[in-house]
Amino acid sequence: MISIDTTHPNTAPFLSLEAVRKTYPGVVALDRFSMEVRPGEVIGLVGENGAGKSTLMKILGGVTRPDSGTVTVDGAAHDGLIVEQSIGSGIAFVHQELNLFENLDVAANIFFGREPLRAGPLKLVDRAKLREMVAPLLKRVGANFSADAPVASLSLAQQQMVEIAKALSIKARLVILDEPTSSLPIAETEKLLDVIKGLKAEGISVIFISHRLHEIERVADRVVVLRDGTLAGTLAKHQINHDEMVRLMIGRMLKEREKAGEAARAPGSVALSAHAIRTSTYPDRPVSLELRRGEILGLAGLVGSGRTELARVLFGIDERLAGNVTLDGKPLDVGSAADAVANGIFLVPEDRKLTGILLDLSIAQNISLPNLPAHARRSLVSTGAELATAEKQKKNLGIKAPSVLTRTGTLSGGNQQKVVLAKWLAMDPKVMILDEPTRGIDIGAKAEIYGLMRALADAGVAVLMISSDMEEVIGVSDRIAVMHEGQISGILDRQDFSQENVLLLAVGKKPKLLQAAGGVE
Amino acid sequence: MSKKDLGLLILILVVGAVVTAINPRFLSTINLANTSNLVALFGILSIGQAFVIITGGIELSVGSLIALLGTLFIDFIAVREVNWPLAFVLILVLGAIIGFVHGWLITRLKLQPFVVTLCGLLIYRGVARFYTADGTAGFAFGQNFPDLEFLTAGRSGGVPNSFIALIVISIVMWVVLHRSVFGRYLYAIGKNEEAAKYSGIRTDRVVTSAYVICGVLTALSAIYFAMYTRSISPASHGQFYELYAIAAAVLGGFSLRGGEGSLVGVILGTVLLQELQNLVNLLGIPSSLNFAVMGGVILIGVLVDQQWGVFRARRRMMEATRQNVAGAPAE
Amino acid sequence: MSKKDLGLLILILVVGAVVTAINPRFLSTINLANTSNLVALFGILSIGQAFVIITGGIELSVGSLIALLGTLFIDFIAVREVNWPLAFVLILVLGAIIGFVHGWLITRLKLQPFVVTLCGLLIYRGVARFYTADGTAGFAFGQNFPDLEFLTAGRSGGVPNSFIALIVISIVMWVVLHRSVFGRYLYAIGKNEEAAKYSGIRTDRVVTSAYVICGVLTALSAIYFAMYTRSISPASHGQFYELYAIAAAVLGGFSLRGGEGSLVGVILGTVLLQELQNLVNLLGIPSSLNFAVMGGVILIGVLVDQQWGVFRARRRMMEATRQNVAGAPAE
Amino acid sequence: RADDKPTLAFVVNGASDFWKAAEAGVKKAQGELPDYNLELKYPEQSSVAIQQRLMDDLVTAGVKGIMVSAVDPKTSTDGLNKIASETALFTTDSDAPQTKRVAYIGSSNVDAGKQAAEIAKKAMPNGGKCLGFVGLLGADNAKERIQGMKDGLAGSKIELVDVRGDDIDQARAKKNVEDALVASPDITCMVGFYSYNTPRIYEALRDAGKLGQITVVGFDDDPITLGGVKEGTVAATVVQQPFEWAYQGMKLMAAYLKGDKSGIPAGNLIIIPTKIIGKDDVDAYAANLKAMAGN
Ligand SMILES: Nc1ncnc2c1ncn2[C@@H]1O[C@H](COP(=O)(O)OP(=O)(O)OP(=O)(O)O)[C@@H](O)[C@H]1O
Ligand SMILES: Nc1ncnc2c1ncn2[C@@H]1O[C@H](COP(=O)(O)OP(=O)(O)OP(=O)(O)O)[C@@H](O)[C@H]1O
Ligand SMILES: [Mg+2]
Ligand SMILES: [Mg+2]
Repeated sequence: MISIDTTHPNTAPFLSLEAVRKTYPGVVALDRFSMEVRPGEVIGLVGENGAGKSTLMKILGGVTRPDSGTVTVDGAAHDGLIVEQSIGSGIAFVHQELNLFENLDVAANIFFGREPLRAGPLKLVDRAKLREMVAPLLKRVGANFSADAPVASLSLAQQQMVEIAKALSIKARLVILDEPTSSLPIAETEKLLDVIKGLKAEGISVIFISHRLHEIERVADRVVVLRDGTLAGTLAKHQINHDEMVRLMIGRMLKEREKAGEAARAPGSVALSAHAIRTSTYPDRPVSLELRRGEILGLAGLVGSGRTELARVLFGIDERLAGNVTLDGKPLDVGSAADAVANGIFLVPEDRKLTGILLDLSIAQNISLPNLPAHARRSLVSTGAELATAEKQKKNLGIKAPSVLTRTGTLSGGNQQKVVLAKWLAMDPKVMILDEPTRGIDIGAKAEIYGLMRALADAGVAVLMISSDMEEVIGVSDRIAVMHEGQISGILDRQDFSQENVLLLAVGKKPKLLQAAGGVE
Repeated sequence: MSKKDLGLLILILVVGAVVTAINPRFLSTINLANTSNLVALFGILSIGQAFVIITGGIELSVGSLIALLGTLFIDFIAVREVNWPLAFVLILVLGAIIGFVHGWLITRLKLQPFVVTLCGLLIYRGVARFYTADGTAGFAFGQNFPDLEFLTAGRSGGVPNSFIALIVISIVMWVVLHRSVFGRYLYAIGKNEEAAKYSGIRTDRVVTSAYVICGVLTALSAIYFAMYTRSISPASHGQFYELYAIAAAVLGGFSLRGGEGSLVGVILGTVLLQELQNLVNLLGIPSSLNFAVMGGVILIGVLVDQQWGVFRARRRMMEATRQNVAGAPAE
Repeated sequence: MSKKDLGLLILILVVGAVVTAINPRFLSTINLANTSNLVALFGILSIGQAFVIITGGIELSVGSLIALLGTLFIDFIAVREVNWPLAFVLILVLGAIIGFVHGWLITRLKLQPFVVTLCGLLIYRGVARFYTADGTAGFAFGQNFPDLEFLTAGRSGGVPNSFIALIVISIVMWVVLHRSVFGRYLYAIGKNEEAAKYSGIRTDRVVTSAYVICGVLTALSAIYFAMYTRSISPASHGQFYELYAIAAAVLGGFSLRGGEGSLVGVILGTVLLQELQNLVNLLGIPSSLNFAVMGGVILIGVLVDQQWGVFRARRRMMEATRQNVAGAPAE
Repeated sequence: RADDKPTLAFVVNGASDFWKAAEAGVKKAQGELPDYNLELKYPEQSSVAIQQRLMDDLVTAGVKGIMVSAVDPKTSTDGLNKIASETALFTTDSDAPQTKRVAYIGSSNVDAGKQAAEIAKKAMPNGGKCLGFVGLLGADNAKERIQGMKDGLAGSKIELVDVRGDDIDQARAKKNVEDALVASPDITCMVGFYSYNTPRIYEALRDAGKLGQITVVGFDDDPITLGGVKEGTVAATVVQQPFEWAYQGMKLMAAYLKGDKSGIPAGNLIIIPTKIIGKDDVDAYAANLKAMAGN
């Protein structure tokens, strides 16, 4: 175990954890864990899915209490914190799962619980002052929406910006960011990294959780690695590098991910073709797209460019206003998700907590749900068949859980995502649409999911992968379509793949192509 | 049978034992038959309600529906002299149609179940009262329908035929709710409708079906109630029966948030409620306290159930902690 | 005033114009005074209900509470000869305590609001009936309380004092709901209670306060109702008033899922409901249809509101589509 | 409405078949009073507030006279006085003597209770134990009937041991009878105080095979009650005459409004006595009912 610390050797720690232990029924989420946070220090916290990162942060946020161990803040030792204590000692917390109030506006959300008051006993909100206080915060996170916008009208990424602005608004001494970038595309991520550097300069400590290790490499002063709830090691600034983090996380070296540039496969026939589709978010922008068998088509774009909307229309959740869709050359009318599923078009949605899985059902019940008639005889469910399917998928995908009867809600984010994938893989996909499939997923699982997508493509499935992770889009796709304000601004073939090209298309500019006959419409 | 249901059963038996100790006639065959008849009538109603509650919905109009459909049934066979099996089927179909309309308004037009069925509560009773011009629908003296009366109010070997019907319906509905694909869909939708939709379930159809089932069972119980009272004043007939049905479901472990509850639970809930009503009469408690006793027992039942759950969870956690502390060095 | 409220106001005015055209007495001062008095009584009740609904809860016991607290109030001042201001305060305190107990059961013991208040509905009326031994609480002949009567049933310059009270209460509650931190927390909790808790809000306290507010306002309206009828048969007094209050809130744009609705809306909802009742009587529509008319209008109102939203969204979309199809070549 | 004929309203205390006969009486009076609009109004619920509101609205709509069966006459003095100050107010069914009402026309519930006692005494000369059934125990008419019966039974060997309420839920009304048969097997007589209670007693007894073994005393004229009387399984029933209340009342009101006060007696009380309908009277009574309805 390495634990040399060179950053702030002389300052007293703001916060320290001693031998913290937290169990859930059947799971030891944290065990004998200790760490310290010094003023002005940026700590990168990494670990596989379910390693205990969020649990640790929840303890600091006062949301859960540890079973044993001590939390010392400013020299005062506690058995555990409550939310008020945590906030009172200057700990600001951006949760992994968003916690905003859709029915309130952005400003109200940012200063929720800390509203500026007008004089008088009635505790009236000083709305002018509130607006004044919010403006600089929104600017700092680079928001492209106004302070009066209802949160319900914002996209997931925009909501994440609101969460970050909220954390900044607290005169915090420690800001905890639990996967703040999981649905942020590259430009916004850059801004966030700048924000972190700014905080550090002001002497504010940051704990930054991310599965995008290169982000950690760029900002962290120290990296703390969790493995199965215990401290796997600490890396000082000069020791931080990708491979080392991976080694500590999973206990071995990971094989280099398949890089682009291998021999391009012969493209298959067109599986799904969308012609001049209009969606309700961008009714004025028709979208046309062809998806071939055996390919992974990456779909990139900036926040709110309309990718999720397109996926929802193809999957029959949202209404198609115009245009037509064909599957294997035959016209297809998808009026509901059930129609899509019946035709072998599956979607892994971006918000797994709300739409991907049923948190209250077991893993097995989630997996069999879309294909229940196949697990039934004369309309009566056969539990045996259900368990068999689930066991198989659990093994295939390496879902980490005590059993397939475990409630899905108790799984870590990454394992929940695997359950979503499992339910579709157990069926027979023709077209697989994945919306941010690796959002919040650890590096080992990510590699597995890439492998799964590749295997699907090799088996002749048409895969559409929506992703805001540039590395991922470039590393995994066979072709990349880029959306800009509701339209496909261009399609890149493998020889033209580059971050620059994707970005240019994403902001509506022409890419630099090797061959003149590029995919620009 | 789940632990929850077992607890309820024990409560029913304990109350029964206490009442028997005070008034042994509680266990007389005639009292058991009378009470089981009402258990059947309210049970059929409550099963219907349970199907709706499990989807996270609610059906407030059942009391009014019992007034409307009962009035129509008696009017059909007593006044208009429709052949009774035909009238019987007509009423069930009407129940199904009304359930369908509720389901349609809720799933297609996205209205809230509480609102739709609250309007139903207001409208159906009004229609029934208008239909009879605020009078009473009833049989003339000596008007008899021996077959119908045997089926609805008759007894076979001392057991009310309505109770036999309840048992048959319960078994069928138990299979539907706990073993069938449809039942699983109901639970899934109750837990998270969006996610169920994303899994390719036609949630609109499933939810609508639940309201149709509720409508049909309500119509059936409306006929039973009509044949029990043999006379209906639409202004008061069936008033508050939706509360009985909901209370039975809640006592039986259903959550009004949806996705929880068992068929055995709702039957036991109904039994307990009828036992309480019976007890008030048998022990000579003032009738004014009837509802108060019911409310008190529901509250206590729900409270004990809830606190018991908390206690168990806490104990389990303690044990886990202890074990883990003990086992730690070995790791 | 939001668009929703404006729509409701227009509906109220249109209905009023139609009724006036048929029977001009609708606008007579005496009719306006009578109706505004009832608007006040039900309005106070509905505002209380609205505070609970906004947190995602529901308060079903208000009708029974009106019976219980009204009975006690009359009993205190008419029989036990308690000085009336003291009795007035006592009743409000009792309302607050009951609201507090509901809030406590809901937030601390984690019972569902529907269940807790359903039990309240059953229990309070039973207690009131037991208290009067199923009789009536009323004033003796000639028993008068000039000050109290002036405040509750009197008029100032033709305007019922109860209506003036409603206006004052509305203004205060509007500020509380729409301008204070507490109001903001109510909305937030209604939408996402967990998140509010994570933000360090003592959600339990806020929710409990909402029930206390509801309890106090219900107690106040119980006194008004008692002074309006001057006699209370606990078996029927205030029956179904919870439905009036909920209906007013729903008509006024409240969602039973919580987190939505405005104070102006609930007042307008109350006005519309009372206008409908008034209309049924003034136009000689059979009273049996009274509830049916109410149910029909609520259903239509909610439907139109919902469909109007869908229609507008679609039209906006269509327009955008048309414009761009026309403008496409220019791109 | 267009025609300017003055309107007279008969406001009942709740929806019930009992008032169907009054409707017929109003109809008959209408035939004889072409200069008036006569209406019979049901409040949508049997509650003071709703009835008060209905009357307020009727006054607003310009009604010239109201005859009301008040839900709670004893304590509604102020409300009724308010109506009386704006229009001619008559009471029926149950009186409100302290109010400024013009007159009361109706029967005496206490006397009706006493007649029920007569029936019981005649049917059970050797005494017995009676159990009563009623909708709302707290309602005035129920209390008066029960009191009248108790007064009438005083000194005899018959006792009214208990009265069970059902809140006008007919399923509960029937179950109450069934439960009573279980709980008190020594009961020899049952009294149905509300119009629907007697038929429920009749049916519960029939289901239990006890028709004829238990003396049934009825009130009002539900078809099942009359059938039982005819059959001999119901001892007799006490009937009021809402038809006469309505018919005579409306004519009286019309005369009063024209300035003819001769119909109002000195005590302002017009009592139309209740009648006992036994086995021998039932056919004539039923024929009369039918004839009235045909009006
Ligand atoms: N409420 C809960 N009930 C039961 N088990 C839980 C609960 N919350 C977390 N766990 C378990 O605790 C362990 C740690 O979970 P945690 O959410 O801290 O992981 P994580 O490191 O944040 O993972 P990810 O990267 O996927 O977010 C997991 O095994 C998880 O299943
Ligand atoms: N629920 C909603 N209501 C209103 N507007 C929405 C909603 N969800 C998304 N939008 C808006 O629709 C547009 C397209 O959003 P969509 O989620 O389809 O984009 P995306 O390309 O998938 O981006 P993201 O990276 O946010 O997922 C955005 O402008 C967003 O603000
Ligand atoms: Mg996590
Ligand atoms: Mg998206």
